[in-house]
Amino acid sequence: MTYKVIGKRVRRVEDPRLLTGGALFVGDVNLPDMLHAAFVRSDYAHAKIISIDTSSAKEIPGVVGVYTAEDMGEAWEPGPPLVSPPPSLEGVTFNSCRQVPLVKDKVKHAGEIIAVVVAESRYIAEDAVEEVYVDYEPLPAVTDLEKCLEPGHTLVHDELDSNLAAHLVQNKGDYEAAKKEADLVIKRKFKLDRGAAAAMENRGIVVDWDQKNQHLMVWDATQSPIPIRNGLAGRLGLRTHQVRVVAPFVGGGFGPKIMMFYAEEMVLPWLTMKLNRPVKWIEDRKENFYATTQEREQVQEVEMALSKEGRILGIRQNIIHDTGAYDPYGLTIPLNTQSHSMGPYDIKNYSSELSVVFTNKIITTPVRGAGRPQGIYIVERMLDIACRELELDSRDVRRLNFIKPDQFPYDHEIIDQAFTNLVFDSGNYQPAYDKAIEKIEYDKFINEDQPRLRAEGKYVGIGVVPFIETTGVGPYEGARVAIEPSGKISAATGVGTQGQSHMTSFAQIIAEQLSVEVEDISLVSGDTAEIHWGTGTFASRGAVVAGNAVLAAASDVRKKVLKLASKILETPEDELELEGGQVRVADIPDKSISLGELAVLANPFRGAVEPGTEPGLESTKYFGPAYGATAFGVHGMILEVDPETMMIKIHKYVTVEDCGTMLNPLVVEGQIHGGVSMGIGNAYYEKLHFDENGQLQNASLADYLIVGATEMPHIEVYHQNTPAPNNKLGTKGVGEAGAIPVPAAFAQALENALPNYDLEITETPLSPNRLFELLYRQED
Amino acid sequence: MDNTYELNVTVNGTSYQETVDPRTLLSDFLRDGLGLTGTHVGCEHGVCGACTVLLNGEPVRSCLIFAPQVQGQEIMTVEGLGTVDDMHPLQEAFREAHALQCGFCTPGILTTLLPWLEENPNPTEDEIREAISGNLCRCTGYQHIIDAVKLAAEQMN
Amino acid sequence: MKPAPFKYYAPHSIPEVLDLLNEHGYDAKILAGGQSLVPMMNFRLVQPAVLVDINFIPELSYIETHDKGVRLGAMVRHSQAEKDTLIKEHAPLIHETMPQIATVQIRNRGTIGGSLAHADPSAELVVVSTALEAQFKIQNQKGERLIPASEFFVGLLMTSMEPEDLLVEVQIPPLPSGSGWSLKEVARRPHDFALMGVAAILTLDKKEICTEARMVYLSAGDGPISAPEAANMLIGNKITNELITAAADKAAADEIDPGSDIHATAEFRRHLANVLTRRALEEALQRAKDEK
Amino acid sequence: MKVEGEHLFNGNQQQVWDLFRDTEVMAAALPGTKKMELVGENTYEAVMNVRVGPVAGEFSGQLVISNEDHPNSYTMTVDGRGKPGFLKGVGDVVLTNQGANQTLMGYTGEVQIGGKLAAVGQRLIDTVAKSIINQAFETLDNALEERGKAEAEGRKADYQQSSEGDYAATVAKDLIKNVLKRKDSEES
Repeated sequence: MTYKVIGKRVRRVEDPRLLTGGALFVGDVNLPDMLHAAFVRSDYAHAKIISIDTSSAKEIPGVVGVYTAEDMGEAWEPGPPLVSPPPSLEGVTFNSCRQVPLVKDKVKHAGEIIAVVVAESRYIAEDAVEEVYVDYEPLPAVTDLEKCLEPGHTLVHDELDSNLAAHLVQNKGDYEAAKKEADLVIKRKFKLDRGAAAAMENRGIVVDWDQKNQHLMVWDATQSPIPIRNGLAGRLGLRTHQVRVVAPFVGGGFGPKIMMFYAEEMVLPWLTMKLNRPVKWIEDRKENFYATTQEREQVQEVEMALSKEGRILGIRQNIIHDTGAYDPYGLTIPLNTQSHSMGPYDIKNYSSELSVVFTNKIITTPVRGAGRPQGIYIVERMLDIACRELELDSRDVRRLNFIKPDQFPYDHEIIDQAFTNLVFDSGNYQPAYDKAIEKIEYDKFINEDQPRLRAEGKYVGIGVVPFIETTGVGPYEGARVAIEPSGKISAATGVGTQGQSHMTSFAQIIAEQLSVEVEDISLVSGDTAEIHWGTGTFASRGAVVAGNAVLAAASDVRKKVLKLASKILETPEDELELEGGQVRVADIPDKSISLGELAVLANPFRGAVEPGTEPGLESTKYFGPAYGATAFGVHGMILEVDPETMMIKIHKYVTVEDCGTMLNPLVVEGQIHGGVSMGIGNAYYEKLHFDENGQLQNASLADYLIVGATEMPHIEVYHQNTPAPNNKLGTKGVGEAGAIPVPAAFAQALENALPNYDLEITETPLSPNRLFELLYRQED
Repeated sequence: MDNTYELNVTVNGTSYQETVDPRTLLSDFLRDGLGLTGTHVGCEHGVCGACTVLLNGEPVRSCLIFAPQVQGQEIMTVEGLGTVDDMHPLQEAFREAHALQCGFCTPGILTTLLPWLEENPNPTEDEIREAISGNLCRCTGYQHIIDAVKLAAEQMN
Repeated sequence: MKPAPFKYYAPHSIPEVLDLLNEHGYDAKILAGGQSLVPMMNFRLVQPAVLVDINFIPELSYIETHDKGVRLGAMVRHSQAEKDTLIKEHAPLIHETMPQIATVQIRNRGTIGGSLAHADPSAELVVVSTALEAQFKIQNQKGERLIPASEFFVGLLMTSMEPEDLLVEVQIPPLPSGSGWSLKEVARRPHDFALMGVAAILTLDKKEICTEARMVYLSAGDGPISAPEAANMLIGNKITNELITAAADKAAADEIDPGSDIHATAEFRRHLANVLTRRALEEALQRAKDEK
Repeated sequence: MKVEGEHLFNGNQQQVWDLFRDTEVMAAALPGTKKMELVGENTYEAVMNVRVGPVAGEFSGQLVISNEDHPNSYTMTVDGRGKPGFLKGVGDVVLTNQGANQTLMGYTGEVQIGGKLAAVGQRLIDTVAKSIINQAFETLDNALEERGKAEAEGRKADYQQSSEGDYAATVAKDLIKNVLKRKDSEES
């Protein structure tokens, strides 16, 4: 390929519209005659509904209707099971309880929808919401992950005989045997609490049923437009061609915008078809805390067996994972936790029991990291604790245990989130780890800086944590690439954008194949009218799965170009070259033809295309990997803590990332920066506080603390490239990487900063208040 | 309640006369009333900064102001800053440094920075962090935004 | 999150405001900067039937010297006070407080009078004005009166103003010569409501004997909380580290009455109060000495 | 949320007991009570308009007295709902004679708060609870005194519903006390 643009720091083609206020977000869609919806949500986490009085709400001028589950009649139907495990999986208990559009009998979490108001304006709709009177019979709330499994405990789902949503045991080797060999066995209990994705754009959906064309138009701030289209068609008894779902610019996803179906996504299409008018609902920030899925809540008991040299002989783990009130997302998060609980280490014996429980809290589905941070947190914390007991340098112990380059592909002999064997495709861990140690100047810090600063009364500490990230899972994605008569390229893929720069990095792949400028390529992502098949943007898979589909389609178009050009220029294909939108004969520059002219010739108006050839210079291809690509990284931080005020300042932050081939380093760095900011939130700022009655106590950005510019350190990003062997581009995902190791590195640094407090951290997120309790509990 | 208000206001240099319900938030008036949807709404309680606009040249939260309160005054939104073909140096710098990902918080950050950069032509990193501390961004970790502001400062001098 | 309906008035003079307040009593709420009120209205926690917008009364935005101190019209915006040179010179504690209040977008809109009348126990101005023994000029149809800060703040979000009263001016008396001051607070993020904070003022005589001491705490009860007994431990003495520690212990243990919330237990708040009192007194003492 | 504390009343145990069981008094004691009536044995229905500065909300609900051990202790259950959310509380009240015509009231209880109030008003709740309790005791003290007077003068007692103003005044007093204390000591 003469023209190289993959791997260049190309500035984004999507930016001018976003920077001038010209990009379309769902909230910007305003249609003539449009109605506005607002929802009546339960104040109670768990309660029987005795009666709903909508009469006075209906009286309010401007209110078009107020509807409850009863009004939906036949259309009332729970959401689909999104990813429940295949029956083929042995020894798995799974009780599928799916979320409902409007609650019929019993509310199962605060914020669940009881009724919907439709009015001429959002203001009026919210007036009416306050006039809907619901009579509840409050029930005790199920909130404690451990207690909720005790016999006789209140049930979230009365049809089940316990609050157990799922149960599964994964074994590798023989942990009990390994334990007998061990010189040291440590056991700890971990508490990992809830956080919110808190994308700056809340969710939203605008629906418009066209009676005459029998067509449903949907604008949805979703990460998965195609499955939404398919699901809606099914629910509404329509053909897929009767439903078009557009995910325009989406203001951040981070996981929860994958979830389907949200109750609102089930209710609004029903409303527009019933009322024959467009209907709009934009989630407000308070609803976002009550209605949008969350993550990370687990309680774990972990045992680690080691030799006196620090070799990890085995890990035993008992995970209780909170799925919230329903479990549409199956086992994805906890399976990821298991997949990451052995970290980047060669561990022969692993035994993990997983119990997923229902609680009267908001549903949990993947949030940037999706179970991975919990796995990395426990294995890295256990290693730090073990190293203290064995009086070994934790750096040597990590190096000793890393999976070695010649061990790849490394089969972990357990199943991953895709229900296939967990196999690490490739990796080269120690050089990246050593690079991080070098860049953060570990030895200088320990030998010079820390003693000096401590003498000045400053409490500074260092933490360095390696991690893996399973990325690029299937099933598949597709892409369409076409050369237009203008010579410009149009392309489409099903993975929408929530900021991942698809319109640029995918264009780079095409540009390289067809030797055109990135600006000449217009890529549509997230419009079901442009491509029929696909799943969505999640699990750090865009660059891997969609990226390689784009490559396949583009190189196929290149083939078609060369084939046609060789016929027209009467020159063998291998003597042709593409450059600047032209196909030329290698050594005869003026013997050439433009891509545009070729596109016209490929679509004749008279005559016939040759048998066996398709019209147009266009191709649609799909890519589905056998198993994912495993990325690797190391994060290190130096922080200072004031043990009087519990205030923290991170002075230095270093990351080394190995995500294989980088399509656009600028974009990769941006992804890492953002991930780290969420990780710092998960470490010290962001916690959703539920009380024992299932009431969320900080449903606002004033009390749920997203990390701001003043809390963020400057981040140094370094790269290592171990290309993924199982895809042509060699890409591995990086979207979630930044968030994964931060709480573990933070805990290590904090303990290192406060040696004289015998501080052992086994929970995240921490907070000044919690740190105060940990440091001063002895004195109480 | 029958309760309307005759509002005269200048937005991005154009003067408008609109009848509004007094409780209409300025953010909603700009977006739905005038179709200037570049101003985004992220929290409606004055924390996230996405809805920041310039009121008589000063950055304010448009979700914490009622439309009638801008009677006879001047508003500037991101739409007034530059166009796709003719972007403001600050916008160019944001593109150059990849200072936006999803782009939802970006308009509020641009409007916050515009007057600030005029008062602080040579800002340090810490000053920039403080300057945007009233604007939340979930995508960038702020670092590329800081790079962009430094770049813009150079180019605007 | 849209506010409930209300009747909106935008009077252009103080008498018009007073008429409206008289007419509507408890149903009316004054809209100054609105940076605390409007969020509560958007959450529909506050649903006033009538809003009286005083943003169109220019004569409430002055800053003047006033027997060696300063006086501020109620509608002076935070950012205006922040940049004002008279305040920097005559009320340095206020000057130093301003940038610590919320964010630039809020300070550009929020007003001094609005913040004080809102009487949030976590608000810096509420505490600082109490420490400075500010006077509040109140007007109603019957006339005007001055209320000292110590009698102005009477409870959570409550002042001793009656519904028909309008706060028109804040008077900040000067600090006696030989005074040092400090405002110390701890917040999760710089612009969040502080978990704990203290404004401290110390006055020393020629022999560096403490003649006056005031400590007032934020987020420490249902209003600005003073620590007179701790202050008395300092008054009449040459201030030593031991004395500072003792005063801090006293104030934190016996004089404040903090509540617990998701961000901090009462116990943590007392701990912080102790630490911050020490730090504030040390800084105030240094400044008082430098004054000489 | 836990609520507990104690309060010393100037009256004998029987008087204090009667005070608590007087609907009219309870109505006066609970801030902003618009209506309070006995609807069944030991069951009251109440409508309260709680106001904390600009934050105001109407709650309606039931108050039930149970486990009566006259005149020593009883259990009070409150279940109120309104637009700002809901409030559910169970508390035990214990009266002990302190002699010299004084009675100590001890109370411990658990209050659940839900809805808007809990979700976004969290920062205020603890202080609001304290304020309301202070306010109630202030009123009860006055009511007890008024009862005594009325009895002596053989007239019907006339209770003052505590308004924001009164409440403000009571808190003001405490604050002023602090200030005065300091002023005194300065002079001394």
